[in-house]
Amino acid sequence: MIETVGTWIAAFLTLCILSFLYKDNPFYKFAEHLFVGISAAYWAVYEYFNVLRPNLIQPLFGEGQFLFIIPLVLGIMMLTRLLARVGWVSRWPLAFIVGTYAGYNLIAYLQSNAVEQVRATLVPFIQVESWQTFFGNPGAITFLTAIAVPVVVVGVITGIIYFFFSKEHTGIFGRSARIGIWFLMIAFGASFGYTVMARISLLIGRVYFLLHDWLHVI
Amino acid sequence: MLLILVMVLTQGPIELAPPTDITAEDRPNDAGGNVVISWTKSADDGAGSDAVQEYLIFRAAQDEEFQQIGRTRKGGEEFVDATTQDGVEYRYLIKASDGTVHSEPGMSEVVVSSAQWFHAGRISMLVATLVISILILWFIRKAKRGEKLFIRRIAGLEAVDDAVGRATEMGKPIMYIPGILDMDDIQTIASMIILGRVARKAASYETPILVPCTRSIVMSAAQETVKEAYVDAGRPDAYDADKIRYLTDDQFGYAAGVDGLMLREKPGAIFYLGAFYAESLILAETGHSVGAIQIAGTAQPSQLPFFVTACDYTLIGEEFFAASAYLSREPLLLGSLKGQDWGKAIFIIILIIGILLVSFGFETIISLLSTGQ
Amino acid sequence: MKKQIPIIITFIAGMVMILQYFIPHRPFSDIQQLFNTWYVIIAVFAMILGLGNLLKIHAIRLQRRPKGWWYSIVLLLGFAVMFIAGMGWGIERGSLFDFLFWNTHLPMSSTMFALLAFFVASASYRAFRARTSEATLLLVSAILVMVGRVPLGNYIWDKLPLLGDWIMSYPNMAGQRAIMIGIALGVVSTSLRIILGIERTYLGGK
Amino acid sequence: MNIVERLEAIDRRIIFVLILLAVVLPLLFPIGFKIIVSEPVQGFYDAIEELAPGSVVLISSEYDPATMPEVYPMNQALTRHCFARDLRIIGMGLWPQGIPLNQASMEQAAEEYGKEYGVDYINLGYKVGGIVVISAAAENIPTTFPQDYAGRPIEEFEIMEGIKNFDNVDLIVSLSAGDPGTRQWVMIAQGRYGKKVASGVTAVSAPAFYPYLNSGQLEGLIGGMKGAAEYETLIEESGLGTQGMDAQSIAHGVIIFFIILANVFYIIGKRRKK
Repeated sequence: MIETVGTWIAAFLTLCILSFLYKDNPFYKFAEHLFVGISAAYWAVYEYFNVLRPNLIQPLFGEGQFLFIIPLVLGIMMLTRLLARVGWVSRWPLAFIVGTYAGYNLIAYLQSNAVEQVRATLVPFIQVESWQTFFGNPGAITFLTAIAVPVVVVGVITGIIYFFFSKEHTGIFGRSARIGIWFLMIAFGASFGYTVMARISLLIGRVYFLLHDWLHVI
Repeated sequence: MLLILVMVLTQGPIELAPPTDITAEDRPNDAGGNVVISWTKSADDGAGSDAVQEYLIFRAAQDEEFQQIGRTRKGGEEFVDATTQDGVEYRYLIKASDGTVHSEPGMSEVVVSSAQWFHAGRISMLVATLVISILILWFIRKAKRGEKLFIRRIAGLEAVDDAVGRATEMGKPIMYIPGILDMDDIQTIASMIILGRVARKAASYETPILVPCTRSIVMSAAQETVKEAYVDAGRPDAYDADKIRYLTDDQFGYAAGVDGLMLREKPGAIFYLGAFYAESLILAETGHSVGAIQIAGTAQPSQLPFFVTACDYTLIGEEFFAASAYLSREPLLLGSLKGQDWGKAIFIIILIIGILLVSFGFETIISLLSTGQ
Repeated sequence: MKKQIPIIITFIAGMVMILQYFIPHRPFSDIQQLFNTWYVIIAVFAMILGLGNLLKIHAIRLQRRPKGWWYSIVLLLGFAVMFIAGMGWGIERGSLFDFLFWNTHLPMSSTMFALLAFFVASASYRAFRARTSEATLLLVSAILVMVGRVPLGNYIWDKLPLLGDWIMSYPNMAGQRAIMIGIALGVVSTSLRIILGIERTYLGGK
Repeated sequence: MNIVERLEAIDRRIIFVLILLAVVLPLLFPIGFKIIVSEPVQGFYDAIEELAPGSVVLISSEYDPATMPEVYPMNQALTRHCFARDLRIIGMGLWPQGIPLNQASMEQAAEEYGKEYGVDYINLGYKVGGIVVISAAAENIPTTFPQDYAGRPIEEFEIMEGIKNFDNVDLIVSLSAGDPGTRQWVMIAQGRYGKKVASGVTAVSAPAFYPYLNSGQLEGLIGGMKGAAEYETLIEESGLGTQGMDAQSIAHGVIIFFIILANVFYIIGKRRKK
C-alpha cells in the first residue's frame, strides 16, 4: 500500500514540475518551493548524520579528543556571519577553507591537467604502422586513424595559441589561432551533442517512470 | 567418482611450492613506517596443483620471534606492511597456504623503513611549480612597478560595459549569477572580481543589481564585494543587502528559483560568470525568453557550447580568468596573466621540441616530465 | 587584525598542502591530515550558515508578507517535515526520511532536469543558429557526434559510429586538452595569489 | 507573414509536444536497435574483469536524482558486475544525494548474488569537502569515515578489517555528474597515489574526460545512458539503459531535424535580406 501512495505522490509532483512547460503556475511554484525546502533539509540532515556527528561530535564529546575544539570554534566563528556586526570574525575560518583549497588546487591542476597532458601529447608525429595499414587498404577509417596523431598535435598547440593573450592575433600567429578556435568549436560541438543526449536521457527516465511505475502501461 | 575419491585420500599431504625471490624494501617517498614486500607466485598458484588459496606474511624484528602480520589472496604478489617503526631492522617470511597446509617459507633480506625528506618522483612538478610561480610573481612585480603590459582586446568584455549601459537605458535591473560552486572554487573567486567591476558600473548608473547565490559563503563574499563597489562609486546608501540572496544549495532548486526571479524581475542584462553545470541551459533559455542581453563566462568546457549558442558573448574558459585581469587593469591580475602566457609559451616549446625528439626516437623527455606517484 | 590574521591563516593552510606534496616526511604528513579533518568540519558550519540564511529570509517573508508569501510556508513546512523525519527516525533505507527522498525530492529534482530536454529541443529550433563559421562548425560536429552515438546512426552508414568515436577521441580530445591546459595555468596563478595573500577579494571589504 | 517566418516563430509548446511524442512512442512500441560497444566502455569493463575475486572496489557516488536516468543504470550494472565476480564493494559519496542511490543499487545486486551488508559491501556515506575528503581517505579511511552512512561504527563490520587506506583498495570507480567528482579522483587518487580510477559520468561531462582517457589517467569511461546501455550489453543484463536506447535514437533524429530545419530557414531569411 505504502508503495502506491509514494508513487502517486511522486507522480503528482512530477506533473507539477512539468506544468512549468505550459506556463509558470501555482502548482509549479508550490513544487518549486517545496523542493527548495526539502532539498535544504536533505542536505542539513545528511551533513549532521554523515559529517557533524561522526567527524566532530563523536570524537570531541564521545572520545574526548580535545584537539577538535579548534575546528568547532572556527566553525562557530563562521556562523557569526549571520550577525552583521560581528561578521568579520567569520573571515578566519573562511581564510582556512580558501587557503587549504588553493593549496590542493595549485598542485592538482598543474600536475593532472597541464604537465600530464603535455606529456601524453609527446607521441611520434608519423605513426609508421598506421600509415602502412592505410596504404594497405585505403578507406575513410584507416585514413582517419593514420592522421589521428598529427590532428591531436596541431589541435593542442593551436588551441593553446588561441588562449595566448600577449600577442594580437595577426599574421602566422593569427592564422594558427583561427585553426585553434576550429578545434575548440569541434570540441564544443562534441560537448553539445553529448549534452543533448544527456537531456533526452533524463526525459526518457521520467517518462519511463510515469508509464512504468505509475500507469503500469509498459 | 569413487576411484577419484580414493586417489585423493590415499595421497600424502599435498606438497606446496614456496613463493620465490622475496624482496622487502622501504617504501620510497613516504612519511616512514612502510615496507613493501614483493615475491613471485608459488609454482602451485594458477599452475601446477593450483591448490594455493592465500599467502601468509610473517615479520620479526632484530632477534624476536616471527609473527604473522597479514595475508593476501591467491595470485597476490605484493603486501604493504604499514606498521613498521623507522630505524628498526626487520626480516620477512612468506608462506603459500591452501588454508591448512603451509609451504616452506621464503625469507627476505633485512630491511629498515625510513621517511624521506623529498619525494624523488616529483622533481618535474617541483621545477614546473617553481618556474610558473616565479614567472607569475616576477610579472606581478613588473606590473606593480607600473610597467606597461600588453594584453590583446577581449571582445566579450567590451560587451560587459555596453550591457550594463543598455539595461540602464531600458530601466531594467541587472542580474549577476556567480555560478553554483562555493567560494573555494577559482571560477567563483574570478567571478567576484568581475562582479566588483559590474556592481561599480551599476552603482554609478543607479541600476539595481540582483545576485542570487547558491552557496552561503558566496552570498557573503558577494555582499561584501557589492557593498565595497557601492562605497567606491560614492553611493553607500543605495546598497541593498537583500538583493544579494542565498536560495538553496541544491542545483535545481537554485535554477528554478532563479528562473522565477527572472520572470518576475525581467532583468535587462544577465551575467553568467562562474562555474556552471547542467542548469546553465535552463537559465540561458529563460534569460533569452525574457529578452535580456546575456554575457557568459565559465571555465566548465561542458557548458560552454550552450553559452556560445544562446548568449550574445561568451568568455571561453581561460578568457574568463583573463577578463578579471583585463577589466580591472589591476597589476596583480595583469602580472599573473602575463606569467600564465609565458607558461603557455614554455608548454608550446616543450611540445614542439618534445614531439620532434620523440619522432626521432629520443624518448627521455617523456620520463623527464613524469609526475610519478 | 581583521585582514592580517586571515591572510596568515590562508598562507599557512595553503603552504602546508603544497609542501606536503613535495615533502612526505613526518611533520608535514600529520599536519595535512589534521587540516583535512578540520576542513571537513568547518565546511559543515558553512552549510549551516547557508541554511540559517535561507530560513532567515523566508521567516522574514512570513512577517513582511510580500506577494506570494504563502509559498514560504510551503518551503518552511517542507523543510520542517523532512528535517524532523530525518533527525527523528534516522536516514536508513526504509525510514520515513528515505521514503520522502524517493517520493518527493527525487521526482522533483529529476523532473526539473527532464525539463531541460524540452528546453534543448526548443533551443535547438529557436536559438541555435549558425551565425558565424565557428558556430557552423560547432553544429556540424554536434550533429555528427549525435548521429554517431546512437544505434540509428549505424543504419544510415555503418561507418558513422566509428566517425563519431574518432571525432570524440582525437579532434575533441585535442580541443578539450588545450582548454584544460589553459585553465590549469589560470587556476595555478589564482591559487598562488590567494596563498601569498596578494588576492583578497574573497575576504571582502574593510 | 510568409510560411518561413510563421514556421520560425512557432510556439515552443508545439515543439515540447513533438519531443514528448519522440520519447513516449518508442517506449510504448520498442524497435530494438542493436547497440555497439565503444572503446572507453570496453576499457571500463576490462578494468573490472582484471580484478581477482575478493579484491576491493571503492564506488564513490557523486550524482543525484537529477542525473539518475544516466548514471543509476551504470550503478546497477556495476554493482551486479562486481558481485558476479565476487568483488567486495566499499561505497561512499561526495554528494549527499548519491548515498541512497548507491545503497539501493548495492542492495538490489546483493539480493541477486546473495551478498551481505558489512561482509561483502558497505556504505560509508557522505562527506563534505570533495578533493579534501579524497586526500584524507587516501591516507586513512577509518579516521575519515568512522561510521557508516547510518551512523554505525565501522569496527562492527567484517569487511573493514584490514582496510586502512588506498593501499587496500584495488580499483576506484567514480560515478560522477560534476564537481566534486571524477576530476578530483583523477587528480588525487590517480595523480598522487597511483590508484587505478575508472568512471561512469553523465553525457554532459564525458567529452571533457577524453584527455584523461587518452593519457591513461582513466582506465575506462562510461558516458551517459548510451554508455550504460553498452555496459549492460557487455554484462548481458538488459537494464534501464538498453530500454531507453530506441527513444534516444528517435529523439536525436527529431532534434537534428529541428536544428537543420531552423538553420535552413535562417539561411533563406538571410539570403532574402541581401
